[in-house]
Amino acid sequence: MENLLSEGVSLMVFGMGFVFVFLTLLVFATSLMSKLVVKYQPAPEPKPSARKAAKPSAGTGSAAATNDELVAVISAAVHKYRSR
Amino acid sequence: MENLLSEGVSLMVFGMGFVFVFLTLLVFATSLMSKLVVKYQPAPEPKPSARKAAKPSAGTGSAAATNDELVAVISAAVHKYRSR
Amino acid sequence: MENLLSEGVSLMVFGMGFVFVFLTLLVFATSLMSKLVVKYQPAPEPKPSARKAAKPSAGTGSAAATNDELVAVISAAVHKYRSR
Amino acid sequence: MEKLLTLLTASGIYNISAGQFFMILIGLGLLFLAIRKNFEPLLLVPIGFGGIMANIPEAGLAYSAVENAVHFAKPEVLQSLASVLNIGSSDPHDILHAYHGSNATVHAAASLAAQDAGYSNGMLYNFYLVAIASGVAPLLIFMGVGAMTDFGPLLANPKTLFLGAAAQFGIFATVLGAVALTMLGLMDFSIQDAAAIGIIGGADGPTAIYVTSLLAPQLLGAIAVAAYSYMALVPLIQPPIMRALTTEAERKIKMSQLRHVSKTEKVLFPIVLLILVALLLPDAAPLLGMFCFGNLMRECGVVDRLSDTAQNALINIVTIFLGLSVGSKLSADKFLDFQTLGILLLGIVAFGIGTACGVLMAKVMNKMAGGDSINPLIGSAGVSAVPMAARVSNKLGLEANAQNFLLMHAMGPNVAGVIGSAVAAGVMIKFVG
Amino acid sequence: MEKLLTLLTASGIYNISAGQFFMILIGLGLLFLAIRKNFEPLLLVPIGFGGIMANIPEAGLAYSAVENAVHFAKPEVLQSLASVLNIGSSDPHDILHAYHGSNATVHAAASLAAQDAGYSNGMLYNFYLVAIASGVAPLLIFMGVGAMTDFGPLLANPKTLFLGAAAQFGIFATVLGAVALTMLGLMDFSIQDAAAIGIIGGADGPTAIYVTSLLAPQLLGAIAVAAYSYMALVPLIQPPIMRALTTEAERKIKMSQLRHVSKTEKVLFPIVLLILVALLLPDAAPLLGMFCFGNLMRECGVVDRLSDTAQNALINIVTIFLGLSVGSKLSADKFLDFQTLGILLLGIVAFGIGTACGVLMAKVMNKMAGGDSINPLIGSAGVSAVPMAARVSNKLGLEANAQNFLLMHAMGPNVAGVIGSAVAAGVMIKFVG
Amino acid sequence: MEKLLTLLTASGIYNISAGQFFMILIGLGLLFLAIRKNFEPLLLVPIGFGGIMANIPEAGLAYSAVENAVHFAKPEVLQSLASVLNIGSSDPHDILHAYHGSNATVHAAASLAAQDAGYSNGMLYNFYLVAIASGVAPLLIFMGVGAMTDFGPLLANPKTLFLGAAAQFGIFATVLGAVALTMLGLMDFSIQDAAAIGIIGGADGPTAIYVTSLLAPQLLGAIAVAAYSYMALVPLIQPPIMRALTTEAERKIKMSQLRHVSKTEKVLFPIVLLILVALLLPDAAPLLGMFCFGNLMRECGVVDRLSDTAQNALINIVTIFLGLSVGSKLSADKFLDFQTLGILLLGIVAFGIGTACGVLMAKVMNKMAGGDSINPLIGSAGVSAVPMAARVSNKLGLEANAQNFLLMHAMGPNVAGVIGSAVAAGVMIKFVG
Ligand code: NA
Ligand code: NA
Ligand code: NA
Repeated sequence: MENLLSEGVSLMVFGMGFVFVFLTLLVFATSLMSKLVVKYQPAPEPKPSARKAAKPSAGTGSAAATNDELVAVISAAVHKYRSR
Repeated sequence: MENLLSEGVSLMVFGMGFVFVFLTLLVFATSLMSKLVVKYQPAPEPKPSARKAAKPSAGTGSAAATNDELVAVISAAVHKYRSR
Repeated sequence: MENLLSEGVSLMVFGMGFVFVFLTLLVFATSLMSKLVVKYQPAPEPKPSARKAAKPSAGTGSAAATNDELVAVISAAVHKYRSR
Repeated sequence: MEKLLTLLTASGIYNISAGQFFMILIGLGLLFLAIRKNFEPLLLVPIGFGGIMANIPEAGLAYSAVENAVHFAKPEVLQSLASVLNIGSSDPHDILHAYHGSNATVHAAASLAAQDAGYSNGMLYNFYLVAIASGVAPLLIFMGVGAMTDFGPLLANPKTLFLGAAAQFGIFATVLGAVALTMLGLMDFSIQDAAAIGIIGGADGPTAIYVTSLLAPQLLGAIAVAAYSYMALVPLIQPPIMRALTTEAERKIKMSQLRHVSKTEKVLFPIVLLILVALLLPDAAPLLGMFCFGNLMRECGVVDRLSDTAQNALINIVTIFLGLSVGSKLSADKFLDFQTLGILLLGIVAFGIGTACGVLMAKVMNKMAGGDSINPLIGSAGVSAVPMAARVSNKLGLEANAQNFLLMHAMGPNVAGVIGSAVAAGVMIKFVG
Repeated sequence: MEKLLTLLTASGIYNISAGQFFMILIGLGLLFLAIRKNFEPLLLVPIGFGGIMANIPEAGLAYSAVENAVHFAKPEVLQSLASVLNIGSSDPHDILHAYHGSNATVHAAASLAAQDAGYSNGMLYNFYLVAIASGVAPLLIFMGVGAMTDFGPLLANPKTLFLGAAAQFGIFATVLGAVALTMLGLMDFSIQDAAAIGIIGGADGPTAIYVTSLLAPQLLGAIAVAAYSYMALVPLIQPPIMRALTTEAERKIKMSQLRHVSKTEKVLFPIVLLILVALLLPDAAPLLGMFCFGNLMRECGVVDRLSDTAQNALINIVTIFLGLSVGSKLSADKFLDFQTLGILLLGIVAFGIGTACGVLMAKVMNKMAGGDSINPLIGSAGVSAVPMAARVSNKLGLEANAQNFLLMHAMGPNVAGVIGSAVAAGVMIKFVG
Repeated sequence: MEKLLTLLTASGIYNISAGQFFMILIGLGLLFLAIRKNFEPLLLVPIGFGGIMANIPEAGLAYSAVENAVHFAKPEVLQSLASVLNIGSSDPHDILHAYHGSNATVHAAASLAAQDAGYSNGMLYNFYLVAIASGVAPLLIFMGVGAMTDFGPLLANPKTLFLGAAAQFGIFATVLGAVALTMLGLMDFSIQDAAAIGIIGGADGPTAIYVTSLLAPQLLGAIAVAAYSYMALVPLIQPPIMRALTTEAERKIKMSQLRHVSKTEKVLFPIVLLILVALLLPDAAPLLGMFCFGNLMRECGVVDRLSDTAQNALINIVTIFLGLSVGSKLSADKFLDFQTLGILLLGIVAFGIGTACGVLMAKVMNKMAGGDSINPLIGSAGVSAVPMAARVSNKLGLEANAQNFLLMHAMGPNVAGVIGSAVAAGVMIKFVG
């Protein structure tokens, strides 16, 4: 019984303490990271087009068609809808 | 052999009987349910808008964006399609 | 050691040989298949509409609605997008 | 040189048996029916392809680790398996026989012994274990089907449930037929086999697979192929029977428009059904429970993302594995059997009797209701085979009277047939499982 | 005739116990709350339905093979189980007790013995094994939630992490509450039970399920139901506490617009968080690791198809199985217990204390920052319950000042609360796991 | 106070080893390459992240239950493991050595013993068991890739299959290279290791993972990372080799437009391929069977919902787990080895030789065909690395002649390369598996 109480209390003390320590460190780490990013990378988006363009290759086999297919499917659907 | 036949016959009799009993009870239960619903809830759709609005919250984390994102994706696709 | 070398060499010889044999046979089989298809089936697409029409039935239960639902969802999205 | 010999003697063409060759042809035939004739392609394409893969000589894709070990028959491996199985003989046939008859504890030990010797389960065998032996795949398909099913027409006219009941007579008549064939000495079916064969008459693929995996797993290939093939043949099987049992006047009967069914009724129906199952037939609880769960997700309107996944991504994934797993049971030694012919014969009889009973029941109900309010053509839809059977009813109705649209009226008995065969499945599992 | 008797004596209505009847009512109640009152329907619909299925008499859907074998209590089966479990008595209760207390080796042997006797795991029990006992389902949900979470507002104002920390006091206060109830002799909770109950205060469903499955699996049903119910009740629970602890002037404080957060910061944040977890609290690594992984997939912009699947098909599939599995723990003998009332009581206290601590912390931070830059209403969002709690903050802000939009400001503490409770979970697993 | 000490001594920062630190850096490096340099991000993001998680100190996410038990090294647990493994010493190293060398039966018993002591498999280890050790993940990816592949260009010009054959020489030359390094005493590779390393030259991720998981699972991390990295580097590796081996005139050769390929041919091709596999090389049946199945679903036109799921939801789900599972093998003791450098070196040699052989074969074919109909640049596409290698061919063609579009012509050898390396994989599994 006594044991249960002491376990409960120490769980509360250390648990809550640790949560605060952890999140405090996260505040520091995040702030530092943000400062470094803002300092070394003023441009907002480095070559987004390049990123997009290279996305589709998937292991073996091209996943490339996916996006275009989506557009095609939707176009067809839209067409069907309009031609009613 | 005799045993197999008697098993087959009793499976047929009791099986078919049970199917009828079950579905008959289901007819009664369904009819009763429908009557009660029609009686106590004459309005066809109680606050459908409220239902829709509250749908997206998902455990932790917001699934809320999903619908809007769908619309955005489709809009973009439509736009792409039209601007060809 | 000697054993490893001989294993490696024979793996290379037989492996590469087999790959060539296999793909050579595939060239023949494919060419034959294509010739037969071109010979016996000059029309490009036998009843594509029939195929489409029969697609939706799924085990028990109708998957039939799926396509129409897609169109409906997209139509709604398009409508929402246009009416902004 | 030795390597070349290894490659040759391990090749398929060197090892293929007549049975395997024939089963590959059957697999190709199923693909042809599925792709060119549109025989339930969602299942028959994976089943046919799985059947071909299962019969690739030496690949052992459909074999368990023990079966693969026995196939290669190294004396020391056979010896170790015999000792695990606790039999004196290390003859391959005796080992396989003891293995298939062993209980779960010995089965697990034999499997580990085969793995110790370097053998493993084939890919398709693993799919079968996970998808069918565990029972999960048919249940998830039932959930997806529930999420696709609109009970509106049934709720508008609950009496059509009787048509769904009557059409299940095909199931039980077929059980008796299988028993009769055995009594005549033509076949050798146990009562479990007979029950599993009967369920073909339920015209419901996942129910047939679920019941068969519980009662007669060795017949799974033949029964699943028969069930899906005949479901695809419904437009050919049913019309002659329907025409023979109805008069031109009956076929012309126009049915009054269905009443509007409120959202609340649709939400409550799966719950009412579940409770009835809970109270009366717990053995049908897995099948009908998942079916009701899928339907509740569909109708409740607050979990649309779950319902959507159940109807699409999830059911598609499960269908792929279910089909391949069923295909894995198309092995020569099990399928190329005189029994398979019996199953195919009994299956079509089951469809015929079910159709006839549904139509006759509809005639009786029409008579009792005054003779001009229920078109007997909707009775045949009670076999299920959703939505094909309802379309057949509609087509014959239109033939008789170009203004007679029976589709919605036939959807009631059609989904009632799904419930009816799941109930029948529960009864059979209870009695002979 | 005998068959008829079998059918009758095996029916649910003949066998239903008061507990099962009552639990079915509770399942129906959960469905009502989910469908009509929108109580977290994505989880409570499957939980409620699973709860009903778990209590279908004789179906044994939520039982393991051994539990099913014991339920039917054939003497020879009990005898064989007793011998495997190495106990003298073959009394059903003794067997179950020994089985639940057995180690992994004996557990596996008992399971095989039950299967030898022809019993098998119920469907829901299998779902539970695969989804929850393995730990995978909550982790995949966390991955999906990570892929849905935008850390932008948190990154714009990292100090809001303190609010997410403060609100976790509800967790630990509740642990002490559970201990106190035990000390007073009112309940009988172990420290593991107390920790699992406390996590309800984390207001985070998957975290609660993950921790409970590790520390106190027998309480899973009650704790999951409490966690999701109270999350749904956040709009009722929080406002009075928030009003009581803040002045009108504080509630009117307008916060300055958040700065723009660059893509690179968003990509780096999950990596920074993961490394901090790796260095400080490895026990939180599964939960927070999967969370960070999901978020990285979302933000990195090069794996959109994976992120999309994690947010949709995959999380939906997992949600279905997680919900049914939790429902399987709503069995009468475990849920209809005095302890459940204690859990429900402690859970709401946990929510209240967490809310209060978040608000008080925000007041302190506001004071330290000069008194007019941080609206204390955003503190309550630190409990998590994303995005409900942030919406509540926004609503109360608008009440005080119609131009005061707090939503984005409250999203920072809101997602911080998710991290905070996952850290708390890690601490508890470390200390009492 | 004692708790504080526990927390500290169990923290990652207290326990991190140099190897773990270094591997976390490597994981971060892979993420950088994937996200900023677009190195096959779909695989390298999960692999990199999994690698970091696998090296979190004390978390044991990539360890089995036995490995976790040994890590914490409680004397009584070590004793019990030693007794299960039937060894005299209870030294951790001896136990791990015996465990890794144990057969399936003992392995299972040791695993249960570790669980009895309260240890469990790490999350990533479970993912590895389910996704890779079972063999299923690479096969499902192959199915999805099959469903994404258009064999039209190959069918229009089947002779390009020879290019896909020639480029596989890189695989076998690398096997010999690995053997040579071992003969020179620089490395210590078995013939199985050499075969697995060679398959990197197949430029096909799932094939490499499948073969390595069967032949040399301990090298999985290094081989998978090398395979995907070099596939991403194809645009850098191939052009110099292609330029060196071709003349300006050859690069200018325009190829005639491909003929139209009918739907029927596309439907029949996967069936023809499957039958050839069945007849000649059953060991390639799992890989090529699933590939053909995916392609048949794509082309047959009657199971579009299955094909769509195979290409999207299913392949995405499997990719997530496959990547994390591969990452779990990036543990310090296995990856930070001199052998890994050898693997990286041999891998790039394999790519180079494969490219060169493809180009040379194309030159020969061009000569034999009269010298102006086959552009040798399409030969390099035979290594596979779909569709990157075909794009490289196209780019170099455009450089030589701005009107010279080789993309569709290069797609033929490109997909032929996939078939070729799967056949090579089958041969290696047959000979050294
Ligand atoms: Na039916
Ligand atoms: Na929280
Ligand atoms: Na290749």
